[in-house]
Amino acid sequence: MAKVPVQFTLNGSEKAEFIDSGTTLLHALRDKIGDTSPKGGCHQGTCGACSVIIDGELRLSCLTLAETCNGAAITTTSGLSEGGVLHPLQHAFLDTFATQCGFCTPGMIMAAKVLLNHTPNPSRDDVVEALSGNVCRCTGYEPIIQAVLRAARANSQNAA
Amino acid sequence: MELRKSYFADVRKDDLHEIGQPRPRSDSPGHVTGKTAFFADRNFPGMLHLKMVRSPHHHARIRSIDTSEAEKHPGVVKIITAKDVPHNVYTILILIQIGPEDETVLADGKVRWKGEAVVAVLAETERAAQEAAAKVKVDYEVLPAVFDMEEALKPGAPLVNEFHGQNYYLYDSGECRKVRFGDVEAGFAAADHVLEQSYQSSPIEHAPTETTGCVVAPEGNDRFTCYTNTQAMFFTLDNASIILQMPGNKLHFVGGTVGGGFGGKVDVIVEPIAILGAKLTGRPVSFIYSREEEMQISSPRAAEKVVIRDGVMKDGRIVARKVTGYTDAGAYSRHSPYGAQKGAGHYPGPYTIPNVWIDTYCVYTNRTPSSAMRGFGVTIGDFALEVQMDKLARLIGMDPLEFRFINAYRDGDMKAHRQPTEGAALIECMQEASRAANWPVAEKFMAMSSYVKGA
Amino acid sequence: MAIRRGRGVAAINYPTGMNLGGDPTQALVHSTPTGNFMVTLSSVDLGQGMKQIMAQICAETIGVPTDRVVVDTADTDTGPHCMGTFASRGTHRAGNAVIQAAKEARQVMLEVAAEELEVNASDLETDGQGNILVKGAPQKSISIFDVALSAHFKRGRSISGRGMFLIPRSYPEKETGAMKPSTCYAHACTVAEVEVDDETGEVTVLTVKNVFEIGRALNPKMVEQQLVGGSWMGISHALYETTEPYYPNRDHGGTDFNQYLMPGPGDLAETEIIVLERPSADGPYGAKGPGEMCANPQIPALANAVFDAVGVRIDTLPITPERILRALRAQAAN
Amino acid sequence: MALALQTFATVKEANAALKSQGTRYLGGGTLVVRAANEGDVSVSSLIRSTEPSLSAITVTDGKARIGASVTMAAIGGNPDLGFLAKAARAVGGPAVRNMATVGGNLFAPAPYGDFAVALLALDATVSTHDGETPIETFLTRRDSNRAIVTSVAFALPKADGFRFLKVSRVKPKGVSLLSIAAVLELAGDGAVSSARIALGCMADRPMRAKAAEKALIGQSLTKDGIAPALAVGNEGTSPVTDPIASAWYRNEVLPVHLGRLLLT
Repeated sequence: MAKVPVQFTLNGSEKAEFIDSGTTLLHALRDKIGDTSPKGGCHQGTCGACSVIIDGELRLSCLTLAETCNGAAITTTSGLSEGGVLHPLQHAFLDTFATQCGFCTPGMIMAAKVLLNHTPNPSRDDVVEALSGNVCRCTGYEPIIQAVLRAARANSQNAA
Repeated sequence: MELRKSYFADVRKDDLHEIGQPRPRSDSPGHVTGKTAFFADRNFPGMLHLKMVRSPHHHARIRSIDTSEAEKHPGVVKIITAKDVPHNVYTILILIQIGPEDETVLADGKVRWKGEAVVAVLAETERAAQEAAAKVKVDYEVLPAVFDMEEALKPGAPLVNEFHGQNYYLYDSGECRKVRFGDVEAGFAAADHVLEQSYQSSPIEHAPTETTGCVVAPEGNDRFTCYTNTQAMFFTLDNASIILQMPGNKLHFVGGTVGGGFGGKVDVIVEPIAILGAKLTGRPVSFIYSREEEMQISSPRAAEKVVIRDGVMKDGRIVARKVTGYTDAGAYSRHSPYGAQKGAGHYPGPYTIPNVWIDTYCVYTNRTPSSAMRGFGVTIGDFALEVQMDKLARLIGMDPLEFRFINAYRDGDMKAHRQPTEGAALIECMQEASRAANWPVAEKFMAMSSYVKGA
Repeated sequence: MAIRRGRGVAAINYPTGMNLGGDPTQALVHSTPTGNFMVTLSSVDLGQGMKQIMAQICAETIGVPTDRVVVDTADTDTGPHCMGTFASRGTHRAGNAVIQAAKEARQVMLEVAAEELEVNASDLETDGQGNILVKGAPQKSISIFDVALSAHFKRGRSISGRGMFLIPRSYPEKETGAMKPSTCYAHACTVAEVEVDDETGEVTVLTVKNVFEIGRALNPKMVEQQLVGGSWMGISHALYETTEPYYPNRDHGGTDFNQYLMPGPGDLAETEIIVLERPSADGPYGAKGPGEMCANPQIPALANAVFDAVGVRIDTLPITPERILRALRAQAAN
Repeated sequence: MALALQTFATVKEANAALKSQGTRYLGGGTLVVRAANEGDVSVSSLIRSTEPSLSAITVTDGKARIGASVTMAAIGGNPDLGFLAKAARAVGGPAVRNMATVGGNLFAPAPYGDFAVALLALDATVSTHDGETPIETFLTRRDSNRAIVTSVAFALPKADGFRFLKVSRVKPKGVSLLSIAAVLELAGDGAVSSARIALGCMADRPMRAKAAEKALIGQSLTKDGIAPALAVGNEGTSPVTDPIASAWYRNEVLPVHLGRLLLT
């Protein structure tokens, strides 16, 4: 099978791989590069567990072909904490007990991260909209919504 | 959430160090950093991907299976059919002596539901396995199917499962699990009103965000490690051991970190065939349900039909309750015979009723086998019971909440299945709900207690 | 168009355990050389928090802070048998097994401490902070760190314990159905308030007020997780979910999260949770299983609320706008 | 055949490649990559073009042209297309909107394709290499279409002339139970002088509610004025039955939702 090269930055570090053409970014990240933080919950684009940030935009890595990401800057949940220090969003998820099984969590955090990048002081409706492509089956969503609002408050307090 | 410590304070110790404390969860940091290792996060060099060829028919005889084209497909390593499975007919609850074995691991001669596993294809890539699966030719003779429980129970209905010989599970008590308490007919005769109503549910999927699956790796010493999201490690290991006719000491199961279960990951479906694949090829094997498989192939919560006949007095006392419950097991038993009889033990609900008659049936139809789910054997019964309670209250012109107080069980009350009530707290829950929802009830009900002196 | 409001109530109980199959779970507990404790199980954490709860139970029983306990589950090479995580049995059954194992380990720990302190083991108590004290003379103490070192390197004792909790199988009596299907029962009462659009049959759940009696909230925040998520699932079951929308017709089953319907983050009812605790006689620190029953009472409460709002009974789940609209049409025709 | 992606700088080259068997055009991936993931092995080669015009939005002289690769997010954020934001944001969650394209939406089967409903009400034209086709015609023939859609174009509606409603079971982002888009022009006396109404999920692809459109002409947007339109709102519909709703239910509630949209 013909291999094609892909090269992008993942959480700030350069990655270059030869992959099968047609490989999804989700598979490339998980199976080739070893970043298993994006989860494969449906491979249909209906659950959001595979969400990653590509050049600042939230994307579904299960529906994105890796070779279309050449030159892109990709962020995943595994790259969010720096130097072992949790990102405020990660802290907020802990504080509000927003994780149960944890399978949807990385995707939720990605969706929330993009929201806060663009809308540092979101309303509840903004948060609901931002999370609307991500499915959680355990929590009933409320603790996750609270986590994002809490992280936003923490950010604005830090900024002030 | 609020803890109402005023209730039951006399029987509770609130001075513990760790119990009752809102400690942070030790697993959450792994979740928020994406570091938690779920089974599918394990990747092995040379891992094969298993895809299942499934029945397109609800009920059909298999005339022939031709895998020759699929075997030649590039990337295909192994194709498994029924003849390759050492003990192909099994049932999960055989471990607790609930038989008969009634389900094929891979269909042998017949399929009994649309989506039933027929042929397993193992290939180097998912894509190659999908392509080869499309080349497996199965010649079916389509048979009449039955989907409606009432139809299935009628004489002359298509027989769903030959291992049972009839379209219901045969308990030691006969065609249903029975509970008999008091004289229900006398109760109806004495009642001021009799109300019979029928309730129905549809199958419900657990829909965990992580689909059912496993990754199996040969250890190189004739043992196989199975990374799985089963909800029951030894249940799965021991059943796999039976199906594969492989000593249990050859199997090593690693799990315990599951992306949601809700009862949906107790069916021992993916592990045996994946281990067999690893054994036959000597290579790691991954078998992970697609989302479509999770939604339509994995067992749902059974559809149930519940018929309730109640005798009630004008003063609010329920004097007789007869419940007939039907659990739609689909084509195979899985856990359904257990769920149906668990239902028999749950009726007539948290109420003290002197005359009770319960029959619960486990019925076979040509649909996806159902199994356990959160509230197994109880959830749909509670729906039926509590809507019935509302109807009864309105029938006699009584407040629905007060009506429940009148009938609520208390410590020491004998239940229909002949266990005395212990640790009751229904009354206190209703009292608190009355306050929280601003739904006032008479003072005498607010003064009630589940405690009964001497009970 | 009219938006009509209604409310409904439901009260339920829920059994813990699968007694009708026989219900065993085992646990092993041992200390490390420096006085941390390892709980070994084969029980499965589905996300409900089994690992954390077992750590708290072990810690309470031994008398150390929870962060000194590590739970190793579920590996069949190391973990002793557990039936599995279902039937609301995880906390109850495994918790009891952990208590038994932890008590045995604690006893050895106290015996070693007694030898070090030259007192009787029965005169010792733990302070929950990692120390063992002489009752009534707390200045005389030894850390569990030092006790474990002593046990391992000086006294040759294994601070460990075995736990087994078995509910023997109950066989239902054939004719009467006499049986013991479970051990203890959790309880709940829910009042739900809805709005129903009588032109479309659409239901909006305004509030659910849930009162749950769960024996003992071992970790209140984790109990809240279960109860809030369960309440959401109950609403979901009542109004949205099925794999066969036209049951018993087998067609049109959803195959993805778009077509398998569940309430989204914009559909959340205002949810109130109140917890009562009547400790169960046989539960670990009085706990009952809260994880399953919490999703049950919302279903009939909502069905009753819909009736209260628009006067039609939907006795078939899920209570879809279509079923409501059909019933409203039939009501209007009569 | 394994799946492979071929990228071409021009639409012309991509169109040539699409002539081969087993090929399909890759837009945002929400349809074709999903199909491949789900085991559709009929497609072995995905074709795409990176021609810049495919990603362009131009709004001039009261006319808009949107490249086929423009995403729902790009439309939702474009100030010149503010009236369309609601329709663009009706598609999927944020991640899907960053991927789903205008071109792809034209091919999305019910219950998807909400944006195409809006385009149908706008009476858009669909461009391919061999010219422009009215969207209504294009949708009818979309199953046999092999040419890459390059853009859609439409005249901007008058201020407040565009209305859009998506009805969904799940909020805020469920798939459609039905969707309705309307472009209305009112005369000075408030009477409707022109109306185009498009429906989603009322057939296997977006359709016009022509009887309702006709019945609206000359009427005011009042309860009584729209009654004749609502009475014929279902003419020609053959709604899908799916897990969201049955055809019966969709037909029953279409007039209700159409009425609500018209009276807003």
